Amino acid sequence: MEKRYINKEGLSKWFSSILNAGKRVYAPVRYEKDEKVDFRQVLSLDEVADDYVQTTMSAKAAIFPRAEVLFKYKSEHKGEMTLEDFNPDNVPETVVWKMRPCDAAGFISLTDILNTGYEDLLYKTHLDKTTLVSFSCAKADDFCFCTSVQGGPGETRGSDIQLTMLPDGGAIAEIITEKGEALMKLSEDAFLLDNGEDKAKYLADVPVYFDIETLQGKLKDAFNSDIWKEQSERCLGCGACAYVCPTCACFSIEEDPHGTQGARLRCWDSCGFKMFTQHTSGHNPRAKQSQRWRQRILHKFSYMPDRVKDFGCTGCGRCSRACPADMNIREHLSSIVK
Amino acid sequence: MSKIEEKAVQMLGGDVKTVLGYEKGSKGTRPFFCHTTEDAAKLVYDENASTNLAAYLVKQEIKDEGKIGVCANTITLRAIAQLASENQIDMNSLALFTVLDEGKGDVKDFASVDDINAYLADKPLPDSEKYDNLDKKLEAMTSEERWTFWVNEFSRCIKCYACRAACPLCYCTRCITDVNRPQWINPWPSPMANMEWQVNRVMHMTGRCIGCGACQNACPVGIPIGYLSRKMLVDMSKEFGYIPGQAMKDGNSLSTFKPDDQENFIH
Amino acid sequence: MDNNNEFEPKIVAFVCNWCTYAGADLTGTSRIKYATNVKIVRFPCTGRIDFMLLLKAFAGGADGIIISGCHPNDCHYTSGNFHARRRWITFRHMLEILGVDVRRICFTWVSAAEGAKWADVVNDNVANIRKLGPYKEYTKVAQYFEKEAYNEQD
Amino acid sequence: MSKIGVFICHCGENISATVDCQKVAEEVGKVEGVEFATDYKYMCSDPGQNLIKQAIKEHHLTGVVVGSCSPRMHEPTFRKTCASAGLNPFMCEVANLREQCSWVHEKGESTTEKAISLVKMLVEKVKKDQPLQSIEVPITKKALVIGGGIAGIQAALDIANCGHQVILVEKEPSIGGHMSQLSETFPTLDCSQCILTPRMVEVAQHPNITLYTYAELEKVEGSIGNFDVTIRLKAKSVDFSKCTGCGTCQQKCPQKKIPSEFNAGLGTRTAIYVPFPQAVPNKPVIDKEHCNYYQKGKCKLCSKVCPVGAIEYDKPDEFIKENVGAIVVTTGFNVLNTDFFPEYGYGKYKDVINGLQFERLASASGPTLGEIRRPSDGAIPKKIVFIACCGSRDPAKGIPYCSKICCMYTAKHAMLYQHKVHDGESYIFYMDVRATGKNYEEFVRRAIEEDGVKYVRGRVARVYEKNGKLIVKGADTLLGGQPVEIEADMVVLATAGVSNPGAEQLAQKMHISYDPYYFFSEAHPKLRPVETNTAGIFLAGACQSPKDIPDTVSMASGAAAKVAALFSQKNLVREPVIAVVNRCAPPVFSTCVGCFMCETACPYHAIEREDIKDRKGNVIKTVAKVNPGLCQGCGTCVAFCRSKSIDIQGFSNEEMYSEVVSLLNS
Repeated sequence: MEKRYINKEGLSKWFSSILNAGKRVYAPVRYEKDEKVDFRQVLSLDEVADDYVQTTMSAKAAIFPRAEVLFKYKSEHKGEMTLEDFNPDNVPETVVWKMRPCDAAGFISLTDILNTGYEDLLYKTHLDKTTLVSFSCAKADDFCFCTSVQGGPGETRGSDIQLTMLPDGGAIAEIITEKGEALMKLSEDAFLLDNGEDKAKYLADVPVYFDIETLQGKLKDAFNSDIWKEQSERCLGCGACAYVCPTCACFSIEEDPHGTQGARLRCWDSCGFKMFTQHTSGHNPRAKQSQRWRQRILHKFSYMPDRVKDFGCTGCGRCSRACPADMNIREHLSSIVK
Repeated sequence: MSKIEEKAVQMLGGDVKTVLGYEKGSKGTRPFFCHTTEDAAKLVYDENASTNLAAYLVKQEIKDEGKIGVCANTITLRAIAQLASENQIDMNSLALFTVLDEGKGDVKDFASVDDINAYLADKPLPDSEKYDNLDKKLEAMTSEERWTFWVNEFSRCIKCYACRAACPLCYCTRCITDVNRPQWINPWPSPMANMEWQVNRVMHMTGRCIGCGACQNACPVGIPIGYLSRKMLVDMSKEFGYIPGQAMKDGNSLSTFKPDDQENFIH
Repeated sequence: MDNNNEFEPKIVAFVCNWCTYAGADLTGTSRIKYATNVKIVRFPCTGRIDFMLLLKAFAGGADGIIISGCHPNDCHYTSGNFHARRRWITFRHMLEILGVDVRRICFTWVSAAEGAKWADVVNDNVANIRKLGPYKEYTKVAQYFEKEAYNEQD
Repeated sequence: MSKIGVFICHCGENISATVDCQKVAEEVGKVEGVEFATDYKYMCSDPGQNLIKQAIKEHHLTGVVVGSCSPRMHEPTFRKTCASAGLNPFMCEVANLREQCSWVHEKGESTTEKAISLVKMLVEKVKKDQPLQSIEVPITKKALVIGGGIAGIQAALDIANCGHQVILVEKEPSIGGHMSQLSETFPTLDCSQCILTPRMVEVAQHPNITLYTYAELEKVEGSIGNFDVTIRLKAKSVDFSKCTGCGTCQQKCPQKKIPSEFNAGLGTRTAIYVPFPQAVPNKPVIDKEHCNYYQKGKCKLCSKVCPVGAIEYDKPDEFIKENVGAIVVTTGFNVLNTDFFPEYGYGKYKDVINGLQFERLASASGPTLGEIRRPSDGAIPKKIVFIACCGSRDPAKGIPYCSKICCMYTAKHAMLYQHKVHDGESYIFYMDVRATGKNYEEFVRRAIEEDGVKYVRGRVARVYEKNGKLIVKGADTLLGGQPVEIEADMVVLATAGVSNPGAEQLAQKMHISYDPYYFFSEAHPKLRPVETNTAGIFLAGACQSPKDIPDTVSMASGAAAKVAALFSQKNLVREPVIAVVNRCAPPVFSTCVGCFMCETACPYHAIEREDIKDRKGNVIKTVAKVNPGLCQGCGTCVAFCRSKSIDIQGFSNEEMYSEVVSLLNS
């Protein structure tokens, strides 16, 4: 890993060179004054929002879109069908700018799910063509708990480049991967030598709320616990937590037919929905909200680490912020540990 | 012991298994299912208790648990009256009360829908200012501008259906979004599919919506969907002559008609 | 008014079986000519017409929609048209709030005896929609996945 | 997968003149799922139908689309064709290529294009069609006849004579209707009562007829085969089971000056009264409006004099419920209010009367015992003027239609007058003489030629009184509009026949349609003249439009034949185009959530509530259920159902959706 310093002008120059290189840039944008901040495609650095803790949505959609065409079909003559498969060449080079370290880490979990065993072409293409520029966190709120799930406000896992903003408007730049280096090279002269600033000085203080190993231990025997019902009683059963989550990867396959042509799509889905597990027969193995809540927690903190080593949670706290019923995951995990 | 705690303890001593109310949460108050007299101390009720608890009362899982005590705010009461008129709630399986003066006054019980309606008669719909401001803004727009505004708003929708889950009147066994023969509403979150979902939601609410704004408060991405149902509620109650937020006895404004309904748009 | 003269609008008519469909049959029996742009979908009653079908028609590329049934009090089913009328009052308002171009939806009553009126309704509508031009604003949004960068986030 | 056959009809040249039928067949043949497509000169002809049958068998078709004339025309034909070849008839759809395409467009590419997309639309519908089975509903073989005039009497007798039970409801105290008021009838001049009263008695004595007089229809529910009707029996204040009809009460009743309805206001009656001597039933009722007891609280004279103690005051109206399979509406007509013609002085001059009043004057049972005497002084009028078309054919003041009977009864009136007042002079002002029935023209000629009635073609402008005479001022248009002035002793207005007051409300109770003048509408003006658009409800007589006695009677027999035909079936077979509530696997059972919004929206009260129970009998949920006998298939509930749990067979959500989407995709 290489550490450099980039000043304010340099940042601006570098950003321009990224755009000039024809890359699509997603960055947090404030939707309207005093409203929510979310990732959108930007065309200048001025559009990028400042002074917020977290975007509502994670950066997940840049690589794993909300809905994506798997292939298209068309029948021009009776009985004949032509297919237009997913074409990786159509996926543009992308930079996700100013994501949080927890967002970048989320892609590790996503990659685990989507690329373990079978390599998901769509996901992999997007991932390969996307450079993740994370900004370390100078601010955190009560919903943040990255430090409890092996992350942190300056965590670099998952990022290609991480910037730590300095009071002079410049930043410490950590170039973590080759992809990151390539992005830096678009404007290498903007990157000055490391000025010796200590990153840790500028990071937010995120307390550790629970011990992850204790949690894992408790979860091993928790399947039949009453705690799931207790915790999930106020859950309304919407899908907000899954959709804002940087690691949730559930999807459904949908059809978009228009007469003799159409497309097959992959769309986000959520295990929080009752219909998610509904069988055609009428049977539903997870008919109750408590079962669905259990699935969510066990999947993220028990099944995933068992199968793919990583947790399905980066402690970003988005699900807690988004939940209309105030299902606070940090609080719930802490209460399991207790 | 607070009045609400006293009430809950008394109820739990009787045939009520659970008291649904509010507790302090990480974002103000939140819904709380109190099962034991020990937990009753956690119950709070104040002006921040804004969740519409009726959304829980239509869930089969909760109905199955038997008689439930409910510490209801005005919007919850409104919803319960409407739900009773739609055969979705059995008033006998509820022990309904509120605490007057935003939690500072006495405990008031409700035995029937008439009790509720009498209590609500002079209570205004909540958050009028918020909706009026948006209304002014949108009314000043041309039709095209409004279209652009809403397409933009709906482009943010992620189809999490928090609006549906939070709304006490969205209780269908099978939501129209889950109907796939035909697929009325495309299940993916595209601006058009999102708009179609909202049109359906709001049309399905017409004449039934009680204007609580739970849909909008639940929306994680902050789309002003509550405005849509609220605007329809206010305008259509003027058009068809019913009291906003009050349940109609014989059907609702969509399932009924008057022979002299306006015709000025019909050629 | 660029190419609007050559623009042939697609118009879908949702009509009830007893009045307007029969009226349109009478137009034919009377050999009154009208534009080919309008295609009729037959419903048992205007009360049967789901508002979603209107949205689906626009999404599918219809530039205009005609909805027609029996005059008030003439409904074969006594009150289907009253129910429909109330639904249209409501739905039309909904569309106005959203900024959908309600000028493209024509509600009318055409009885089984009004063959000539049906021809007028069709011709007037075709002229009217021709003036308004294709409903691009709607189809543009509907064809989300047809866009070149269909995987755009916004 | 679908194997659909497409058959494009040229209809001679009716379609092929502007639509390229061959191209339509070719293009539609390319559609996925279309197995066979062809065009033919006359699809509805025998060879055409055979073509369809053959194709169904040869290609194992699962659905058929015929592109031809309007489905309102030949859908039943082609569905039958398909059925005879073993294909479920509801898998056949008809695309309207004639009335809504070839006949309304010029020849050209766009016309053919439209034809193609219309056929493709139906192909997509057929793909979603489900085979349906006709619905059999049991029939209650009992008829209700509303109105006891000659139409009702005839219909009731005819149905009863077929062996079916009939309930006859009459709102007046006696049956008989307007016919009982008439003196003699054209064109034979036989006495109206002489031919009517035997029929009235027959009704009263018929074992299959239950007669309710002084009764009105309160409510109708249900549908063909099974109507639930509620009848209001107005309180008569007389116990008919005790009353012997001796008439003592009428003699003693102190209220004697009430204008008699039967005599059209020319005579009087008492408050407890029998409308006329030959009334059936011949027992009195108390007219509460005029009864001293009911109005002032004391009198009860009738009760005191009644030898059998039959008078019963203050009894409330009774309601009875009857289940009937068919209803015949024979509520008759009324005469136009003369307020429309202040210039004729009706109401102002006692000797200006209307036709119905003249009938009473000429009737042997009337107030003058059949002598023509002026109402003012009882003198025999020596000169009399009849004004025809009084309100009829007058869109400006009266009604635009022809009342049909006035020409004939006016001729009859003049003739009767001439027969009774041999030295009298009669004039008829007329617009046209419409005498189109059998022996009618001859009748009018007889009036003119044998009885010397003077016909003046022209309109009367004014009638006014001068020196005890009524001056009739008009013009003779045959003499170039020359002014005519006649000093008459009496003027008779042939006022227009109009619908009965309350006809609109009655129609709404029964869900039948009516025209702008509140005459009830027949289902088809030529081919279904005695049926209404509501199955199981039939019409006869002047409630449909003014008509004379022969027409009324034949229409009544026609309606009776329709009822008899209906009752001759074991079960009623109905088209399965009805709504159904879905059912699915447990634990859901039905996606219906039981909000019952459909219940409030249904115009036919066809939505019922059904409890779904577990094995122990505990109710799991209550869901909607459609009564197939009541549902008429309008589909209003379908559009209302939020969860799409109710759907209508034949116009289902999938079918309609596919049609719309197909139209726009092609």
